[in-house]
Amino acid sequence: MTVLSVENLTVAIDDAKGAEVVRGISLEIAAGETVCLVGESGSGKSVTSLAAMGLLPKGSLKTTSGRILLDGEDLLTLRPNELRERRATRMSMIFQEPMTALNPVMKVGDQILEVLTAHTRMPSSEAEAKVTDILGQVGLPDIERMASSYPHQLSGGQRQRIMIAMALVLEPRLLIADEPTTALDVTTQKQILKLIKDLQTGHGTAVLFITHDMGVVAEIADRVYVMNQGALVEDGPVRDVMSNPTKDYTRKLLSSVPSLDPRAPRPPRSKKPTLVVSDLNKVYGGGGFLKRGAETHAVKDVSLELMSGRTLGVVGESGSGKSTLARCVMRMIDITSGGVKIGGQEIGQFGRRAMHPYRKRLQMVFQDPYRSLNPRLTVEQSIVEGPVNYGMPRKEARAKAAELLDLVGLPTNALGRYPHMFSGGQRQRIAVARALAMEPELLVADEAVSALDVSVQAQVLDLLDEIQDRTGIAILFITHDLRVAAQVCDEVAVMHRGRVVEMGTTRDVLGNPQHEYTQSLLAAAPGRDWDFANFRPVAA
Amino acid sequence: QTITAVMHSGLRVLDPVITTAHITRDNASMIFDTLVSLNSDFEVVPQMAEYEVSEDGLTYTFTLRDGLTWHDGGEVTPADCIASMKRWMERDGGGQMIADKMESLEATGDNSFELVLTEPFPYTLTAMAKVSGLALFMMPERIASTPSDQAIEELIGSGPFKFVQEEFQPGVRVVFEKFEDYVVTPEPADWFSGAKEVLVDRVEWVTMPDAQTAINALVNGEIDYMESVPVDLLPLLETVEGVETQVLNDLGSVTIGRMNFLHPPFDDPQIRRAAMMALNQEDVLTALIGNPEYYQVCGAIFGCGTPYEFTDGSETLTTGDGVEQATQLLEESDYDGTPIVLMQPTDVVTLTAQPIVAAQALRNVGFNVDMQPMDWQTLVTRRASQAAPSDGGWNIFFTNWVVPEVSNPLANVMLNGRGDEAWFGWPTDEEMNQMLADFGAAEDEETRKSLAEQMQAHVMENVNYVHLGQYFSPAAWRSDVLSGVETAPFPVFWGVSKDEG
Amino acid sequence: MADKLIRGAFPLSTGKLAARVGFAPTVSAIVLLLIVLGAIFAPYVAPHDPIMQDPTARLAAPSAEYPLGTDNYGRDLLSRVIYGARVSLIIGIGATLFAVVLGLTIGLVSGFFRLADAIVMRIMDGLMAIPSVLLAIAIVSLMGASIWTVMAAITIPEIPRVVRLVRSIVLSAREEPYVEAALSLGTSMPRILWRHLMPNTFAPLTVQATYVCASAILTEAILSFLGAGVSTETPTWGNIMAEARLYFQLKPSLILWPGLALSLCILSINLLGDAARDVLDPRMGKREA
Amino acid sequence: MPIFLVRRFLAAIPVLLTVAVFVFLLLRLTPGDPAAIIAGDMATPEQLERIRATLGLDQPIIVQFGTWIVDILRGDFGTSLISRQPVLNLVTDRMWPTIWIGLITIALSVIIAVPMGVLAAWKQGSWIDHLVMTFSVLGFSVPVFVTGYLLITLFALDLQLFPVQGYTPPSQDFGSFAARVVLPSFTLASIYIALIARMTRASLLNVLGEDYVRTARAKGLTERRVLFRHALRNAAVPVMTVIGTGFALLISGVVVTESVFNIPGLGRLTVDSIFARDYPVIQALILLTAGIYVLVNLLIDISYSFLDPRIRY
Ligand SMILES: Nc1ncnc2c1ncn2[C@@H]1O[C@H](COP(=O)(O)OP(=O)(O)OP(=O)(O)O)[C@@H](O)[C@H]1O
Ligand SMILES: Nc1ncnc2c1ncn2[C@@H]1O[C@H](COP(=O)(O)OP(=O)(O)OP(=O)(O)O)[C@@H](O)[C@H]1O
Ligand SMILES: [Mg+2]
Ligand SMILES: [Mg+2]
Ligand code: NI
Repeated sequence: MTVLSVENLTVAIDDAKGAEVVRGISLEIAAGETVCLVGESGSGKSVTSLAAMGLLPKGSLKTTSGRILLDGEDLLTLRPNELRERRATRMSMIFQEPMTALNPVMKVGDQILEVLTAHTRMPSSEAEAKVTDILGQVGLPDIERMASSYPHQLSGGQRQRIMIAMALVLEPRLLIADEPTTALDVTTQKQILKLIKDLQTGHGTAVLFITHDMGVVAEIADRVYVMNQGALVEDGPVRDVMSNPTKDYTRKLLSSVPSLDPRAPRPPRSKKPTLVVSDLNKVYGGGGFLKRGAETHAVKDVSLELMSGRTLGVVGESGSGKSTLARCVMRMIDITSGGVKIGGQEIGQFGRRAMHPYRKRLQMVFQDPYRSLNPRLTVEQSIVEGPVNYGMPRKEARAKAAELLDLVGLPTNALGRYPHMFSGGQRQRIAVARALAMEPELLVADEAVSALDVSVQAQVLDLLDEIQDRTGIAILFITHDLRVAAQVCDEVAVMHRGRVVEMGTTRDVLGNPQHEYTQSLLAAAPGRDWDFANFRPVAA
Repeated sequence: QTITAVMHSGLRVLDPVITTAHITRDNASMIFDTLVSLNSDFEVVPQMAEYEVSEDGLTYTFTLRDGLTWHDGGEVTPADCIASMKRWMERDGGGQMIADKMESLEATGDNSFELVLTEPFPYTLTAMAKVSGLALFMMPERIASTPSDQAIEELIGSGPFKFVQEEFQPGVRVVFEKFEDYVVTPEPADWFSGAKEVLVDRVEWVTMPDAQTAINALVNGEIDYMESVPVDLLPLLETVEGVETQVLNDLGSVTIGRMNFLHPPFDDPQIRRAAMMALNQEDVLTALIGNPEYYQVCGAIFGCGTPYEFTDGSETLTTGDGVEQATQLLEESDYDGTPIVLMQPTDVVTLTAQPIVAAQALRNVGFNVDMQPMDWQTLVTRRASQAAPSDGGWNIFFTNWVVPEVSNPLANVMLNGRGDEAWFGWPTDEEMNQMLADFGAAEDEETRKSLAEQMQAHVMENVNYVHLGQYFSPAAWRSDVLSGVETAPFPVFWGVSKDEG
Repeated sequence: MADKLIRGAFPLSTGKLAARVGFAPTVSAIVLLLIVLGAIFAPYVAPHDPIMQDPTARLAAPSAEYPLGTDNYGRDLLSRVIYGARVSLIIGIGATLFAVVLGLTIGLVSGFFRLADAIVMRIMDGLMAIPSVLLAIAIVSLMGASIWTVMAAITIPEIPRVVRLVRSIVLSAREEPYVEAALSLGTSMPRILWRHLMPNTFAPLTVQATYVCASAILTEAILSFLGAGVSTETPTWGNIMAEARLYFQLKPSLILWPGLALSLCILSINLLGDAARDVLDPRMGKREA
Repeated sequence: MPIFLVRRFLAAIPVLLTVAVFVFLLLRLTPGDPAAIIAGDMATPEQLERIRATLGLDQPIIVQFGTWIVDILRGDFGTSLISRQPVLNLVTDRMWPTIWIGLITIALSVIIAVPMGVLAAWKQGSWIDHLVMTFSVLGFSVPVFVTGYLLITLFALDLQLFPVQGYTPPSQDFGSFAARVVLPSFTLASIYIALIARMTRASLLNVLGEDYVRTARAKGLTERRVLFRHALRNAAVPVMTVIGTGFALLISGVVVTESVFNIPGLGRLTVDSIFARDYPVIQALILLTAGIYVLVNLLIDISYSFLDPRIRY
């Protein structure tokens, strides 16, 4: 039985030009079915779902044609009041960001209760009982305390459960989940996915699940729709699409998904290690006049070694201290104890001035391609800044910048342009070029590809690989994505609560994890048993 | 019954011997009484005491009237009066002159005392009866024995009103209650003399920083009396029923300019004369007052309508045709174009116009004027500075006096020519000093008049100060409830009754 | 999501500048321009010398000679209003410049150097805690009233507000990855301040500056009202009004015209400020989903 | 929380000390001799010297400052140079009118401005929005005294609804008190309303773009509930901040309003004292207003943690 049926939906920007963002989409979801909507960033997934909920931002987007039928009733013809009545009772939505989707100044219990008071005439005792019941169903422990907590007192996973409870408390026929797990770490993600699945089977809800993570699709979908640039590319039962994609776009998308199969370690270029970290500790907080903040021991007794020409991956869940480690190595922050050696020189205790000559030997590529380039400087200005700081004549630096742009695969006319004129992937390349302009011995990449689409991600990873081949640079590669780590790292160190719990060649660690934590990480990686690039299940 | 009156400024300083501020004097005259008083013919008449002057003019005997009591119940004794006089003599100019010639001041009985001088000083009684500046008010001995440079703490007098200390808010509100035991003199009330009969229970003085607000309050019947209404605003009250406006202080005030005799260019009498000739009263008064009914072009430095009204030498001021002469005088002088520092107070409404008009007039004849705006207190501080104008001194400023303060040569501080001891501007003028001494010693009015006339001519010649004319501020009151409001050089509330219609 | 980031990070880049600048700001700009031109060319525009007194025409009604009538000194009101724009604008713009330049410098330095921060901010808190008008009266009445003291008096209390604004921006911009990147490129501190942090403050400062400018012109009026303003020899809108307040009921035009000029000017400045905010900071503009 | 309070109170000390030093220096290093004021027109230089000595003005400035601070710590704010009254009495006497007017103004402003701002934000771009914004910009553009005069002419003189001026303590006659505070409060509120309405609008617009507002809508809540229960409280912190910093504006406005409406409050006392060079009073008053400002902002800081549970000190 069809719950939601979208027919020929077109959404356009609400201005004079009226550029179309979503073009003629049709899709259908039956009761009890999970349908995944995939596609790269900006392809129109969210817009489609918002249109269904009638939540398109007023004044910027509008539906121009098509029908959205919920149980046969056209939502687009309903008056605002009627549409509001349908929300939460007949259709619900969960958003991507569990951190911001809940009202920070209201207790979460009340936020769920509010759904009931808005749509039913339930007596309050009954409503409260129902809240307790749904909180139990989403598997939250210590329900009393949870209900009277504010969102900031809960973890990301817990918040996302609250969102799910809120969406399902009135047992709607349709649940739309827009990237509900992207912001969570893999272990939590796994739990949430399972929860949705369970609830769905229990209530017979139709689920429209939006994601760009093919692993998740492989895990949960019954059917899948693939979108690209506002249009539907392909759809069908999930196995069919994954094993036998008919469209080029789908093939490209699938083959960009990195494989979990670890790469073979490459031989080091020299005997001497580029980077040696020994017994490094970093404690945040404490101190301060009249203010004694809580201390966080973010990095505990970490020791690492990295040879030139090799890549060392650091993996681990959020908050495990990966970025802190990177910043200690970069000497962006003072280290609490331990040593950091670059090319044999101990720099752990250097002050700002002493550090200056060593800065050029270490460079970093940051996670966020949108914020790591100063929006007010041209690409050229950004790239020449470092060399000029170290005394290179401006003219020479410019020539070098042009060369580097060529190296990272951007046209030289990009030099005079500003960062906002580039896509995320291009910007990340510019960031790489900027780092390389210093001719560093060590490149630290902190989640350098996490913000990028799979297809773009693949390009940047290829670039790094190529540069490493050419220059023999050592790379400290920080990621939470095991698939990426498996593809680019010779060795990996697994971090958990500030400690390195397991370290070795990628093949050993990922292929045959010894530590319990590593094992759980691997077990949680979605789509583990599908080899996307080759359109087939992983050979056992 | 309570009369609510808006006075010209807020009362802050209570001690009438410490400051010359008019509001302090006004306040004191409600609370304190005087030994002798001035009537509207400028005659000295007995008030608290009858007096006798001996033939040789050396002994003054005062006999207190019966039954005088202080507000705290005590009896008024000669000792109280002697202490009050002594304290006053330390501060007041006229008092100091008496003190210089004083042989003794002693009680001669339960209700009489005697002032004995070493040489005759006919001005004595006039000085004691004066109504302006530091007037001679009687206080109980314990209060009057406060050192004269320290303010008294208590206001206990024997006057018609009691001061209500608890309700006093400095600068905002003063409350008086009728003093039931006040002994009313038999003579009818006339200025400050005679029967000060209180016909209401309370008088409240409130201060309103904004004249506009005060007028609106009067129109709305929220207040009963307004001491001085800006002349320009009179039309607002003209059409209001039940409000009467009239000049009560019919002697009025004078406005003057004073130059600094210590520093160039005004150390040169010729340049001072040039400056004076550049000015003309009509322009100043029009800007200051506007309506000609409320000002009087008057060349007499002792004021028009006073016994010493002489106008010698004041033609350029009154006719305004001295500009050419002034220009020529200045050209012939050694004036080198140094800017003259003209101090302009910005926060006193009655003093803002003079500098502005004067500046234009002085520029007209070739002076280079550096007009420096400042608030009145800065001006007061700065005018005491004898430094060169370029080092924080000054060249010229303007101020106002009520006529009684200038009408008597001995009371007129601007005539004093004793250099550093003189009033700000510090002229050294032996000739004038001599005339003043002669005036004080003169036995008969004829001599005094001729001396006053010489002084007038001398001031015009030497430009001790520039007399810029006389003006009158009208008072306004609710004539529908108040009756008995009479003219006097400062506001009096005795004899006024309120009919709570 | 990606789109939101772009728009947040590149406020100046949106092509909506033209669309956002609507009718009101355009009119404001024109009004302001007229006022400024009037002030600059006052000697050519004004029919009379603004300080020339005509005792025979005191408080005159509007006539061909005196288009808006005269004040209580017989000075031409129209000329005074035109010349008044000069001082009012000089004070407004001067106070703004001083406040912005000083505030920017102090704010940048104290935002970046923790050591200076504690001390500077205490002092700024102290300055901020003193009510501006009181401070201004105190300064003016103590130092004497001239355009410069009035300007200084108005500027001083505004500085801490600018400092706070700049500092808060620096504190957040300091955490931007591109600042870290610059650090790792070996860029020196002063250069980071100058090149990477300062530009971030421009947009909010523009808005703040319009506010400072408007409030400086208003404060000048209040100071004149309280008798602590510039001498009436030099007309300013504030002292024209303050002098005329006695005639509020009798001859309201005396207060009306300078008041109108003042309000129009401040209104325009405020509207331009709002427009600047809408253009410079898209988050304040159109609502986003 | 108590620790936070203690810390905040301690942090106020250097602020007030800065104010103290600043005010003291400002008063002492600039011209204006209180002795000349006390002595009056006829004073001789010797008399002046004597008065200066009794006032302690002949001492080195450091000594004067030290004496002053020590006295204040003992609760002694000195004696007015002019009226010879203890400063503390003067101030407590004049405090209540100002406090009442201030409180009423704030209450009035919040009651009027917040709904205005909400309406404007909700109807963003509509004529209501434009109207509200025009009104608030106007509130900024008209000098307080002009507003005051206009209100008097209109409501007191023409319509005869309220008295023109004056102040009655509420304990004495509440009716008269109420009638007399209306116009001054509205006069003062005109700036404040403008400020708060603008901030409410801006802050609410920000919040309306937040994810949780979308969530609230997705829950099918009515617009009203979305606005008032979800958006407004989240928008409250910047609004509170503006109420706090706007307090300085209020104090400035009070000075003028008290003159126009003849209210015997602190504002007038301050202006009078400055013009009279009544040093002990000026010092005490500026310190007091600074203290009140700091206190108000402290209270507002504390209110943050009630408005937003994420803010914990
Ligand atoms: N409020 C808006 N105004 C104008 N354009 C918008 C708006 N929201 C989204 N778009 C545009 O619509 C297109 C589709 O956006 P949408 O958010 O649906 O992408 P998505 O597939 O959800 O991407 P992601 O994976 O990054 O969430 C994009 O090009 C985007 O720029
Ligand atoms: N500046 C800081 N001050 C205090 N604590 C900090 C600071 N930066 C990070 N932390 C804490 O240190 C711990 C490690 O943080 P870190 O950023 O290194 O984690 P991460 O592994 O990079 O996580 P993610 O994958 O989310 O980026 C966390 O508990 C974090 O809250
Ligand atoms: Mg999306
Ligand atoms: Mg990190
Ligand atoms: Ni007087």
